[in-house]
Amino acid sequence: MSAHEGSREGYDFAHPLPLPLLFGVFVVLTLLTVLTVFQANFDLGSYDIIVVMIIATIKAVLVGSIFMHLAFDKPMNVIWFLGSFVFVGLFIMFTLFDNRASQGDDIPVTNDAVMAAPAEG
Amino acid sequence: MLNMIPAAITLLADQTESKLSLFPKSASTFSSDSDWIFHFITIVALIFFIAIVIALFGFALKYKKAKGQQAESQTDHNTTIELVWSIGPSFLLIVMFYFGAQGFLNHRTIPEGAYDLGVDAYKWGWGINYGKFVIHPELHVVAGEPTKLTMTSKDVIHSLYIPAFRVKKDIVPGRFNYMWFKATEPSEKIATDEELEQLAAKDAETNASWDYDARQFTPDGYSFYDLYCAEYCGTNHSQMQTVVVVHETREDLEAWIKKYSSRPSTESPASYGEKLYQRRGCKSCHSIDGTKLVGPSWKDLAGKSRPLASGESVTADENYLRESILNPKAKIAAGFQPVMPSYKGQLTDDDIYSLIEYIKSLGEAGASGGETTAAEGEGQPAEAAAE
Amino acid sequence: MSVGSVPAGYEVKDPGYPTPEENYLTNSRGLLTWVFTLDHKRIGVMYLVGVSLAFLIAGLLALGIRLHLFAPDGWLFNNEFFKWLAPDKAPNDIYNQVFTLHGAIMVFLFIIPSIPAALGNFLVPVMLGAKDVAFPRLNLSSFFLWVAGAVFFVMALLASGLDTGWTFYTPYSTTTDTSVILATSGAFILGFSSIFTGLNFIVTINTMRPPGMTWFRMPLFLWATYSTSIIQVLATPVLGITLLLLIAERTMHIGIFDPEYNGDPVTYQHFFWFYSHPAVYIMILPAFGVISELISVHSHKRIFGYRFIAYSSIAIALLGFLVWGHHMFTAGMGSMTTIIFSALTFTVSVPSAIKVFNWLATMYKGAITMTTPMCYAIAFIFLFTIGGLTGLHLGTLATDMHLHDTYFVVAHFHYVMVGGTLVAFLGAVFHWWPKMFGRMYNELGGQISAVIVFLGFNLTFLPQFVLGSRGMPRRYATYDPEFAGLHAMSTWGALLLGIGLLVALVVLLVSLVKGKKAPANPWGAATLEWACTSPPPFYNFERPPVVGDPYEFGDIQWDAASERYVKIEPKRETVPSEKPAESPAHAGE
Amino acid sequence: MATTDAGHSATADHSADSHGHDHDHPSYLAHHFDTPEQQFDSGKLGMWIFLVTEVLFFSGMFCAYAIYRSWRPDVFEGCSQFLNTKLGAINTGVLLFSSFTMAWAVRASQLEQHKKTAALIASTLCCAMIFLGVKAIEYSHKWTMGLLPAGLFTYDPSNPHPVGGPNYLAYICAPFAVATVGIFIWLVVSFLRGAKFQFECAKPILVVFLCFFVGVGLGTILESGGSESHGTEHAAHVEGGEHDSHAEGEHAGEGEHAAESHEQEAATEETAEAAPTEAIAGLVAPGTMVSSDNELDVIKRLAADTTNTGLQGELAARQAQNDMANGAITYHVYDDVSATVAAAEENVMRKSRAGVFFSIYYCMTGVHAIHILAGIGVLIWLLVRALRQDFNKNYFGPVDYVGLYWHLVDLIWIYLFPLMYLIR
Repeated sequence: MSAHEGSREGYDFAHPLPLPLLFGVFVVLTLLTVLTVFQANFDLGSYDIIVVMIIATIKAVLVGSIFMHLAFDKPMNVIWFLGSFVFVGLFIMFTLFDNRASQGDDIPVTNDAVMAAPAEG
Repeated sequence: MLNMIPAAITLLADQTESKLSLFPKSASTFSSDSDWIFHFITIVALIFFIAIVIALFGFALKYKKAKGQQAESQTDHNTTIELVWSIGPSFLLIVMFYFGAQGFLNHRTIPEGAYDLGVDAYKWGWGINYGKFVIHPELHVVAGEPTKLTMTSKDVIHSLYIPAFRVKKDIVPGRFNYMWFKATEPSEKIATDEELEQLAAKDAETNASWDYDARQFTPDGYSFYDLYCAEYCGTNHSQMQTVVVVHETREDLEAWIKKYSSRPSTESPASYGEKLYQRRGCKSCHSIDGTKLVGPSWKDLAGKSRPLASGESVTADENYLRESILNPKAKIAAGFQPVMPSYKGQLTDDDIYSLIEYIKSLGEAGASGGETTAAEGEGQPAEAAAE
Repeated sequence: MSVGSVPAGYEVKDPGYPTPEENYLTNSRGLLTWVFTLDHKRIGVMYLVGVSLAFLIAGLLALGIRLHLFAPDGWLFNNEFFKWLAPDKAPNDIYNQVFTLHGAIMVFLFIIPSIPAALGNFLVPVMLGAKDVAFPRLNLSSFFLWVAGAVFFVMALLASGLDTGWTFYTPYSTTTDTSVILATSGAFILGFSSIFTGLNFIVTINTMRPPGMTWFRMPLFLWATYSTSIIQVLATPVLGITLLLLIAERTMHIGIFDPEYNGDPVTYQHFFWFYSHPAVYIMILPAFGVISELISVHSHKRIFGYRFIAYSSIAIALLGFLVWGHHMFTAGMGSMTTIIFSALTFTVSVPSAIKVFNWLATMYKGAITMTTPMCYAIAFIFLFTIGGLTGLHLGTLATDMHLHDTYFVVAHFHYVMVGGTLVAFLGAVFHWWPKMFGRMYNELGGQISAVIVFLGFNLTFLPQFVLGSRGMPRRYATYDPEFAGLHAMSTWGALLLGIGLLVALVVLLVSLVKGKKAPANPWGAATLEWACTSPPPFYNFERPPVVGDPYEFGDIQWDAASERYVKIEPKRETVPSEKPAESPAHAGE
Repeated sequence: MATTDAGHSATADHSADSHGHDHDHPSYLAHHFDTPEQQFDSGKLGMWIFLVTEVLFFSGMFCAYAIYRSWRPDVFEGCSQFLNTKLGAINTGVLLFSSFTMAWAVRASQLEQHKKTAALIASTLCCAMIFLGVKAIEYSHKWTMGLLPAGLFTYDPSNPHPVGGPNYLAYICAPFAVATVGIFIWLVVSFLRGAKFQFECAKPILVVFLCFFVGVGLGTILESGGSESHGTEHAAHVEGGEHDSHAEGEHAGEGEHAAESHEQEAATEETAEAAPTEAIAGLVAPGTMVSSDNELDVIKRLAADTTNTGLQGELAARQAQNDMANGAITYHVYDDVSATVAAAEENVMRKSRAGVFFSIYYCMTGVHAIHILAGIGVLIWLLVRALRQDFNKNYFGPVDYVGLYWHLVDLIWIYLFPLMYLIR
């Protein structure tokens, strides 16, 4: 194999990441985990989910860009991976929008919240 | 300009009576809306279609060449013309969308004070709830008055579809589903009462159920509109049909309801009691074959000694049964929750008498016979209507 | 200039290498060399056989449906024979199972893999000028997953059938006692087969393009395949999880879809259609690609509006994800959601229209040869136009309230799926048949089949539009007598359609035995697959092919003497023709 | 996926390969690729697209989660209390660390540090096993309590720890124990036979499998410690984080019985104290909601809070009952679901409510655990290849692809953890 080393095209494309960078990311991730567990002790009301998701997303971005070296990757790979989240977003948003909307609409969802609007006999 | 379209198209939609029409009779306020939009889209589509087909076959004939000849032109694009045919038709789409959405919002906006009916869809039949515990498979409404249907399903998804009204709505179990319409064309009474009696007698002889399709009028002699289940629901999905009768006035309708809320003098109390059992929802909590549902089974109930939740026991005689119907919480059978609503004021004395007679008949040897009839009535709503 | 002569100043370009004696069909023998082959062409041929069998079964089921609906109270399944065959089943039950299996097999086993997997596998690498797909083993495994999925469907059929409709709507599917779990497992596995195929093509097209094959030099079929693959990898996983949750619902009652445990059936519909609407584009987009090729090649004219067609494929793939709600307009979605979905539905019709206009413009001033594939392509444009335009009635909310779940919908999607995809599939098979098997079929026979299919199809499904608008609900085993005439007409049409398909099959099979040997380029096409011999050699190209414009017909000339199309090039004195400058020297010469 | 890029390209016919190309093709380069870079790029894009399908696969469950949480926030909040935050947090840390070692392994393989690559892959595997071990504790604990998907839900707050049920933990551990013993035998046999490479493989794999039991042990310790603190201090959530950590130290050795008492306590607790407790009690205590007027008032008061859709449902059901009694149209909605009064009182336990949370919990974490298992399988294959020194700077694709997969599994957990465990 070593016979083929050298500067030929199509060889030597490895891009090792520096170890301190990897370790640094790991430390930050751990700290963020501690943070997210810690903040759960405070009742932030409806902001809670937002805070939690922001922390999770920061962690995800770190894992994605450094551990998965997306930050140094070919644009096509990045487009595909990030594109998938666009479609996940569409999927969840539309479905959730419908399910929330239909509650206020003419179809109360009766799974639990029974709105047995009785008619007059 | 947009507002002129409906008027222009409605002219076309006027021929709906003819045999060659694309649509069933137009019988609700939605029908005309839906039909002119349909015709509008069809006309637009036809214009495009005819142009495309002329081009398609025209080119195929005109530029047909023997093998080996070169094409006259190798033009590979013309951005202007491509943009024109990409963007141009979009305006027509916007018009279609606009009127479609407008029509749809009418479907969804239920007017205040609409006449309220309950619809219970089950495999495979319909129970239309007219209040006062009158439940009948046929849907009877009043012309010119908005009617609101509150629909539920016991088992799987059904869909209530009245082609003549151009309305359709799925009935999803676990949800209340609403629909409304305003019927415009009242049904006609096309059979006299004597004819109906003869037919009913004939059916009783042959043990046949009322054949709506062949007779084209209901057991009450009205012409009708079809009502289908449009969402696949199993074996007898295609038989899950009933009819819509449009009465001219509210009084007509109430008279019809009243007719079905008391026992005809010719009928035995026990058999009428069975109908009440079917129609008034007793069967959703009380079985007649001994199965334990929400409430105690009626099989072998009458005359037996019953343990109560309080630890005492009572003989299920007529008095106990009557009390349990009118004041269900007075004596609770052991092992059951006090959940039954009172039927005080909802059943006439005769109704109660009929029900008790029916319960008694279930205690005797004839119980199995009662079961069979009940099963039939469940499977074939048409039959129940015929009775 | 007379037909069939080489113009002055040009000479026939020598292909540059001798015809290999072996091709992919003959280079190794024995069943096992097929079963374990990694050659994309053989896998494509195996897929072709597989999907054809699936189509045969599902087609017979369709005939069963039509024959049962011959009379208002049902006809075929009322026969004593079926009482003997399935004594415990009512005719209605048999009908329900038959239409369910017809739908499920057609969708999952035939239409979705037909053009992408069968023809795509054969064509994508060759058209691209690559030796193989990027992951040959994954490719083979996706074929075997297809087989496994098919086996599951057969098991479901043999166990206790399936009567849920191909959509598996809850709570019907969670309560029925038929083999829902077997069938959904089958569909789950087929989903993976589809994902792997799509993944393979995306990577192949991205990384395996030879030098010179830029994105905009790719034949439009590859653009269509790429768009299809996008949908396959993005949408199919959602089907996977939906079916998995459905299986869990049936076995453990997880209460997500089943109202009995406080689940919501409408949520199931959202999940299901998030896949299944884009899946409709998995079915039709490859057909668009095929038609783009067919129209251009048989008109011998450069495709009109290449970029518009290419972009519209991608646009359809992406927009296709935004319109799934139009299957649920009457299901009880919120008003706002419904209206948004309706608006988005209209947007997706624009790119489809662009394609039709561009195909017509390609035919304009072309040199059209009315070959069998061209007949099918013209039939496609006719039928697909009807299918597309009637979609407008369904996308419009007010009319959809009336038309939803009626025969109008049935007719609409059959015009798109059968009139569109199946006709394009047949056209494609006739077009690439000489390349795949090296034999020419009887041209007249092929044309007759196209005409019969066209007539039979219209006779079957045009009446169904009227049935639908008159209010005939779909999936009815029996119907009111007023619909009888149109139903009978439709049944006769189905029989005619069946005959047409049979003729096509016979013509193709006969050609294998009696057909003339096919030249490398029987149609005078310019894409790369016609540059290698028919059938192609094992490695597709003996040397990296010279990538040219896929729609440049000017240098392809009919040579009357040898009765074949030849590639010509300007005479050059100095450069010897057997050593084109672009190709590296070849040791084998 | 990664297997497609393995060095040996088993083509049906190698003869075609033999003319002209051979000098160009190292053994690790498949025949249909021109350069290692093309092969690597293809594999990598393929892997990314596979990850895309994974993301969309999980999106279905996240969507279900979003829908049901938005419908029944109270149920989700209440049920979330049954999940042990500490176990979740530890597992998060374990996974993050494994991601780190995996990323490091990729670096090592690119630098051709063969020994280090193998060691790092092995430590990734150890973390995966610890994760599963902790998960086993979590699952078996909940199964014993009957906290199961809707259809199987049997949790009874008056008897949260029914005795005599199957020992689920043993069932989960059994296959791992069998595998561990098998590997140990393999180790011994290969040592005795002098099969050096096999011995080299068996050593780390045995360690990996033993790590599962480390995870089980860790889980057991944390479970008891966590519940103890939760039980005694359940209202004082503010101090939870700190307190938990030293409660763990203090009570590490204590048995599970301390934990058991807490559930009863919570169930019988008066509902006025702390919001989460209220939710649980309101949700699951059977006796509390039956028809006495006092209870009705409590429910009315609680239902005034719009987030309490469950209680509103309760109230609506009662309303329906009254209306029925007064002769309104009755709607025969599926009896077990809602509108009929029967459902309102018979099913206070509401498997259909709490059950859905646990359904989603099991679906999400279960499918995630299956991905971990699959990852373990692939990582073991990778470990063997790393020990065989298959990878070099032109052929490290498999390590990279498996790494990507592993990071994605981690990524999903990063979202799962707060969504499931940290609902307040």
